[in-house]
Amino acid sequence: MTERLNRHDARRQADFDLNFGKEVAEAPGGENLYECIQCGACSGACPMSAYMDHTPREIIGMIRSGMKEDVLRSETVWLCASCYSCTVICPRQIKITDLMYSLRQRALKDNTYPKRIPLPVMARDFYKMVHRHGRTNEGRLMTNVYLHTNPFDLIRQTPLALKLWRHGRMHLRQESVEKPSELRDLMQSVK
Amino acid sequence: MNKEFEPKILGILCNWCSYMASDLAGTSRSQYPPNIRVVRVMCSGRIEPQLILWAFQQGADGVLVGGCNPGDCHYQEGNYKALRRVTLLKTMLPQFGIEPERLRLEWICASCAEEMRKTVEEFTNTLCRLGPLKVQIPQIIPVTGKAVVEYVQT
Amino acid sequence: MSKPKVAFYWCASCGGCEEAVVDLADAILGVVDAVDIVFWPVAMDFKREDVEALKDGELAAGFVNGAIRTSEQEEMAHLMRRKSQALIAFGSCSHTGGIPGLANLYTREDILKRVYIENPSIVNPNHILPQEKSVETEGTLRLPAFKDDVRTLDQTVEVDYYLPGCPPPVNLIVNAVTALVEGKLPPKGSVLAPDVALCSECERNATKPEKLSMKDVKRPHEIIIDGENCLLAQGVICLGPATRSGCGAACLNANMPCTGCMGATSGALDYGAKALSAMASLLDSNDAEEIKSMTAKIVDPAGTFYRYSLPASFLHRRVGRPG
Amino acid sequence: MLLRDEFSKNGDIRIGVYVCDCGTNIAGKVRVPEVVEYAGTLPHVVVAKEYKYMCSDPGQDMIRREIKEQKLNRLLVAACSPHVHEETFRNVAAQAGLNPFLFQMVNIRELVSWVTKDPDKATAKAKDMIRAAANRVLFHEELEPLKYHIKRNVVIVGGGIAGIHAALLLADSGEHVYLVERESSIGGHMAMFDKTFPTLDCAACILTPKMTMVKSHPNITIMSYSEVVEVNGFVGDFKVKVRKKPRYVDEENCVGCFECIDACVFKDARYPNEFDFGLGKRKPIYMPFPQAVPPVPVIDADTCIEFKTGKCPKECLKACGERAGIDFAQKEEIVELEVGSIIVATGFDSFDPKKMPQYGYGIYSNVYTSLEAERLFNASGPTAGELVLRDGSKPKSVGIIHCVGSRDENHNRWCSRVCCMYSMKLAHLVKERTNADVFNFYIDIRAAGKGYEEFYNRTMEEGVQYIRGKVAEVTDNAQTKDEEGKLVIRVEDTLLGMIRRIPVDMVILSVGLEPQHDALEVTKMFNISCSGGGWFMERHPKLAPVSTMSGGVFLAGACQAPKDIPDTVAQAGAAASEALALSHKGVIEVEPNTAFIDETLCSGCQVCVGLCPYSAISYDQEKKISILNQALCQGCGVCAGACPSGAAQQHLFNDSQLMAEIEGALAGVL
Amino acid sequence: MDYLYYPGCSIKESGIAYEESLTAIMDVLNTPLQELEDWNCCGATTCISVESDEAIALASRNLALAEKQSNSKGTVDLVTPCNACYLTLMRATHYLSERQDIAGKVLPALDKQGLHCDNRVRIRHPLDVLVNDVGVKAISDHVRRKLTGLKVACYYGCQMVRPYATFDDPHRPTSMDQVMKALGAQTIDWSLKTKCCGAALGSLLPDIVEQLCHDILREAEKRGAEVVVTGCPLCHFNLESNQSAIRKRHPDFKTIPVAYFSQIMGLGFDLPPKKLGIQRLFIPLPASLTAGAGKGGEYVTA
Repeated sequence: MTERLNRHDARRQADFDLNFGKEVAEAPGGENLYECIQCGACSGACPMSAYMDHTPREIIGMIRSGMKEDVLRSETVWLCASCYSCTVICPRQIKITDLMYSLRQRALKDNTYPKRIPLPVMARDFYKMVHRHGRTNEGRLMTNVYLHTNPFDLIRQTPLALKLWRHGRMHLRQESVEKPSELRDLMQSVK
Repeated sequence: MNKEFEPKILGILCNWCSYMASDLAGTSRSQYPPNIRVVRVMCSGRIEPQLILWAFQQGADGVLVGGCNPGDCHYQEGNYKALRRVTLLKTMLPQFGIEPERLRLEWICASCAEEMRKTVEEFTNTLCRLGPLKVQIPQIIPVTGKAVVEYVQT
Repeated sequence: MSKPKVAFYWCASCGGCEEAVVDLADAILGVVDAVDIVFWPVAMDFKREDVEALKDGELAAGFVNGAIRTSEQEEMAHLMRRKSQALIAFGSCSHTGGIPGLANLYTREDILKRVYIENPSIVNPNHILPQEKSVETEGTLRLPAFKDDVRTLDQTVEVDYYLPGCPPPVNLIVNAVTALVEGKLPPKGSVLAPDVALCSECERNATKPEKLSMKDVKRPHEIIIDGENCLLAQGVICLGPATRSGCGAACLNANMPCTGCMGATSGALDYGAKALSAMASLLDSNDAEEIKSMTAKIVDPAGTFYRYSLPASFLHRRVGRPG
Repeated sequence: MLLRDEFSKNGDIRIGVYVCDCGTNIAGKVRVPEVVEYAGTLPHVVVAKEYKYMCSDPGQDMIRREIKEQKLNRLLVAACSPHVHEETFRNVAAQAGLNPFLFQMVNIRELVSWVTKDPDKATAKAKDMIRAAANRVLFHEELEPLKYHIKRNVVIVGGGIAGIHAALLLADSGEHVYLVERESSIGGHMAMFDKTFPTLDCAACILTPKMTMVKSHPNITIMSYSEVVEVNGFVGDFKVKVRKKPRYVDEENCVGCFECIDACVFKDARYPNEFDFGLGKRKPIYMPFPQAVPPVPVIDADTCIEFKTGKCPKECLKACGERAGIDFAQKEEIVELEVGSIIVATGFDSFDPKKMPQYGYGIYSNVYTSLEAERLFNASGPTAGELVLRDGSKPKSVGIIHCVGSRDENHNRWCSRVCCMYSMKLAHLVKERTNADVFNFYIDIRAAGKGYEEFYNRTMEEGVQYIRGKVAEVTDNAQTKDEEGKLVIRVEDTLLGMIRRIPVDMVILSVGLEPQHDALEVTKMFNISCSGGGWFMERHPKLAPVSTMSGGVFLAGACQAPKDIPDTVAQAGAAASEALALSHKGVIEVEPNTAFIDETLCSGCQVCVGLCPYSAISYDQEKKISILNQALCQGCGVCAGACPSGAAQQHLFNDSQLMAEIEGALAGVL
Repeated sequence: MDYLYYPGCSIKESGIAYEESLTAIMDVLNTPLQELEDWNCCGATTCISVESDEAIALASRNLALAEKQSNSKGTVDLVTPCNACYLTLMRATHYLSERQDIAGKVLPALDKQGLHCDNRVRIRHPLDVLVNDVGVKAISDHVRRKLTGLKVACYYGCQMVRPYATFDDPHRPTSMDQVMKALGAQTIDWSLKTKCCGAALGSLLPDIVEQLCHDILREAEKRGAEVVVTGCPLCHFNLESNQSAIRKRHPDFKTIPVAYFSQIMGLGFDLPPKKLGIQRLFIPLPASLTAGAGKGGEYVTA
């Protein structure tokens, strides 16, 4: 968050953008957004909600109220583990997991994603690797992510890497599809 | 898709369900394309192919037959009669070069205003995609001095 | 006093209507006694010029059978109209379009292509189609124009009476001619046949179950048809309920279903639609899928329900859409 | 058939067109003056007028005056739906001496102005619809309304509190009532409850006296253990077939001493009692609950040894002795009743929480439904009113989960309306009986009734915890010491914005209400329809809340929608008075939209005979044609639609009228 | 029936034992899997976090390849053992049929490359195939070494049953339990079968994921399970590799081996452990389970 607000300040409507809710509702996952009854079943079912800065329910409420900044800078959308517990339990059939994806896309595009957690970086690195080769390599991917976030983690993870290597569970060779350029064309043409 | 084209839909609706649903769509102020013209009958079981083909001849691009959900017919089983007739008629329409999608049978219950709205919207879109239906028929030359349409009795 | 003059002409039809006149057998002698036949191409050597030479309205009656497909047929229809006091559409084809009328399910181009190019028994490497005019060394040849659709007689000219049937039953012809000779014709526009459907004169009508329904749809060749009972109850599409009577249920007596040549009664405006509605209503199922599979057994619905009346139907022909 | 030109020749058709503004409801979208001007140009229209409110007195006066002055013989009013004001304007026509069926209503409000954005298109559509009607009325003919005599008996289907209340009202006013109940006792769900909210009256104390009154009332015939199987006829003259299931105890002979139950070879009750949801036990011969009415035991053939093996010493029979109450030979019986009206009061089912496995019902033994909890609290229930778990211990903490199966698109989308209140009542009872900690988990508290909000406050004062949040799961996965051996409720406390885990000994699921599992068959039988979700549909949600689309069939209680007891009783009273008003009128008039058969055109093909749902058409062996009985015809028009020769037609919906209307509707340029 | 096989990236690396054992048991059951040629990464939950149309196009390419490679003119069964791939490919089929806007971009783009997606591909999890096509009966018929008395905790994870799958209950699935029971094993009754393990957050948010895994593993242990059985390479990785860290934080926690259901099946079919990739597990299976396997040695419960 840009700056910590004084607790005693009322939030002013001028800071809110009611169009934000409408935009999010248009994107995949936003289908039933305005039908949310704020029951909290999603948050209750979410395995990560206890670690989030806002619960998924709060995020939906914030989207509808137009709290664009707060939503796009929130860690919540990146902490989603894609377990879909919220989606299947939601009494209004809101596709909350898919909603989180579209918020992540938005945050990356607007460059408003939270910088303190490594997940956005990993999303980009993963995407780039797929873009380049059509397949991923776990070892190389994690190496890239650690280098881009906290190189010390690389050292911390070395024993695990060695263990995987010993058990024949890590390859160094980058696998790829036959013609990566065709795959890139495919992705390019839906942009 | 022809953007200019405004298809004409004739809706023949059952008094107890789909007509009530259109009434409810009105009271709930749902907005749908103005392309439908509604004729009310007591039961979809009254609706017969002669009326539907007449509508096509008279310039309808699509015909919507609206009845009660299976099992909910106000007259017990009238809707099933409509189902039988429409099903058979739909097998014949392609022989006349008419896409079967131009004839739509929908079960729309009295409280299904939203479904009514959606149906009209979807149907209008479908017909926009299909384009206009132009039935052209030769005039019957009437016997002088007497108005005659089609076959006349002894 | 001279005998009333009558003429017969044959447009798009099979010739069966001409046969029907011959089938009058002994009765034809009475007809010949009563009237003077001045034009009958199939039987007598009079020419078109002979008809043209008549005064307008000189014919007491003109009988035209066959539908109108070519420019020549159209011209002749107009000629017959002009010369006749009463123009009678004779037989299903001129009445409602008849079998030739089924051609309206195809476009003119499709028909020509099928007949002159795609037909396996045709050798036509240069894909030559009939031309209205073709210049040969011997001179210019002309053929009548093949029109865009098949029309009934009354879609071409004003018609005073209709004698329905394929062909019209002998007794109806006799009645009509008698009425003509005696000057006792009904109001113009009348169909010269009873205005009630065939079940009224079908012996099998008494065998109908209390609740008539069709459990399945069968084509006549698929079952051995019971000779006594109603065909509908046996699952065979019989159009008797929708079809004008007057034929004495001839087909039913030969153990075959009515296919509707006599056309509709005055209560129905579109024969096929009414017939289809009745048959569909009788299908004994409320299950969408089952109904679908039953209706699928009617392999050619347009041909089944509009076998004799397609050009007279609401839709008249295959819909040609602009663009 | 469609001899349109005959009218133009005659020139004797004079149509008056009256277009209503309906304030701004119509005039706000449709340019009414333009429409009126257009209507004036249509053939045979001699007058076209606009008025602000056509249904008001001045509007009606204008029409009446002009019908006379202008010698109108056709009347067309373009306003709202025929379901709203058709009757009004038919009366206007009649008062002015014009046959009311020469009138046609054009709906340019519900079908046009309220659903169209663009004024141009709305105006064009209104013109088209008026043209369609102007075309149609050319073919209208004078008709007389049909009149029927009304029988004074009433059948009430369902013996819950709604049926009981309606039966007593009608019986007291002198009508004879047949009260049909499918269970062996009347009383319904209310008989299961211990206390009722918000006043905490004991349910038995207020219900059982009424049950006894039903039993002893000379004008009421209780038909318990019975079901309606077939309904024929129509308003004023229904024929209702009722199947009486054999209970193997003769209701006439039984004196209600229950010595047979004591004598049964099973010394201990060992079969789950359905009335207690299996929490209590019964014998093969039993009473579902002590206050059952009629106070006659029933033998369950599935568990009775005599029925299973034929080798029982039949102690019950011996105990009954000369009273001859036990009758193993009893057979199912079909009784036919003739009644003038029907009240459907079939009540509700409760949601089966097994459909939501995250709440652990059927998995963890200490998860109960609210109805099971009601039985536990009931003084004559399986635990004599003590709240104890299956292992006999008393819960020290109880979680009550609201909205189970309700307000949920995955299950039932509606609010079940009573759960908030009964959950509070259960919370209060838990506090009162055990002083356990009680947590109520709710989405919204709906306490909109007399004394309800006060009751909510009272339970809060009693210490009931209210946590706003829809519970995500009930689990036996303990993560800490204090959770061991407990059921843990995981929920977001949405007011505090935090995830909580709350361990409890007992979970009560406040299951929602849903239509009876066989509601669909009931609608078919009584020819009524369902609104969303399967609740029975009333004729009008505000103005005819207990009538149905079927004349003479009325609704009472929760079969129409979830209701609490006060509303159910009020509605039962309304249904009873509707039935009473009908029978006191004696005669009913109905729209003559019946079918008829043109005898000259009919060939006797009999296509129509089997299709008629009311057996109104038969084949006349003499005339060899089909004959239609107007008195049985309900006016669906199925015969007209199927008739291959056009002989069968329907008044007000004949081929000419419909085809002329279609032609007019489509003649415009869109 | 012919099954195409979409392995996914993880199966080829950390989850290699899953592929080895799955291939082995499917061969025994006469249900061979034919690998999809030139498959690409499904995009997992990560690509869709960057760009949704591209992510769907990426996943859809595999669907189109399957339609191309299959002999079937009708439905094509594409089996994928990884939960994330299973979900991602399934999501693509749903988006293509539900979101006209996305389908309108993706389908023409595929067409340009000569690939077509006619909505004919049915995504199948191996457990779905085993329970619904092969059948529990056929599995128990192939058991050569009954695992009577072995107590296993079936752990399904999330994406195998949520939100699109219809072959099992999303809250209380049973397919894996059925398979394990067919081997003669005993399955524990627990409520954490589908609790999330932390999935892709595993390597990046170790504290959180450790805690999630601890909850699951401890419950399994508490209920007497000797081994936790999974059907997903990521679940397997998280549950297995976090145990040393968990032990540091929770000294009372012992260790519990984590295996793929296909490995346990292989042991029940008496296949050699090597062929099943048993040696690749960090935490060895109970000796009673592996000793003598593949040599007709009977299983004797400890």
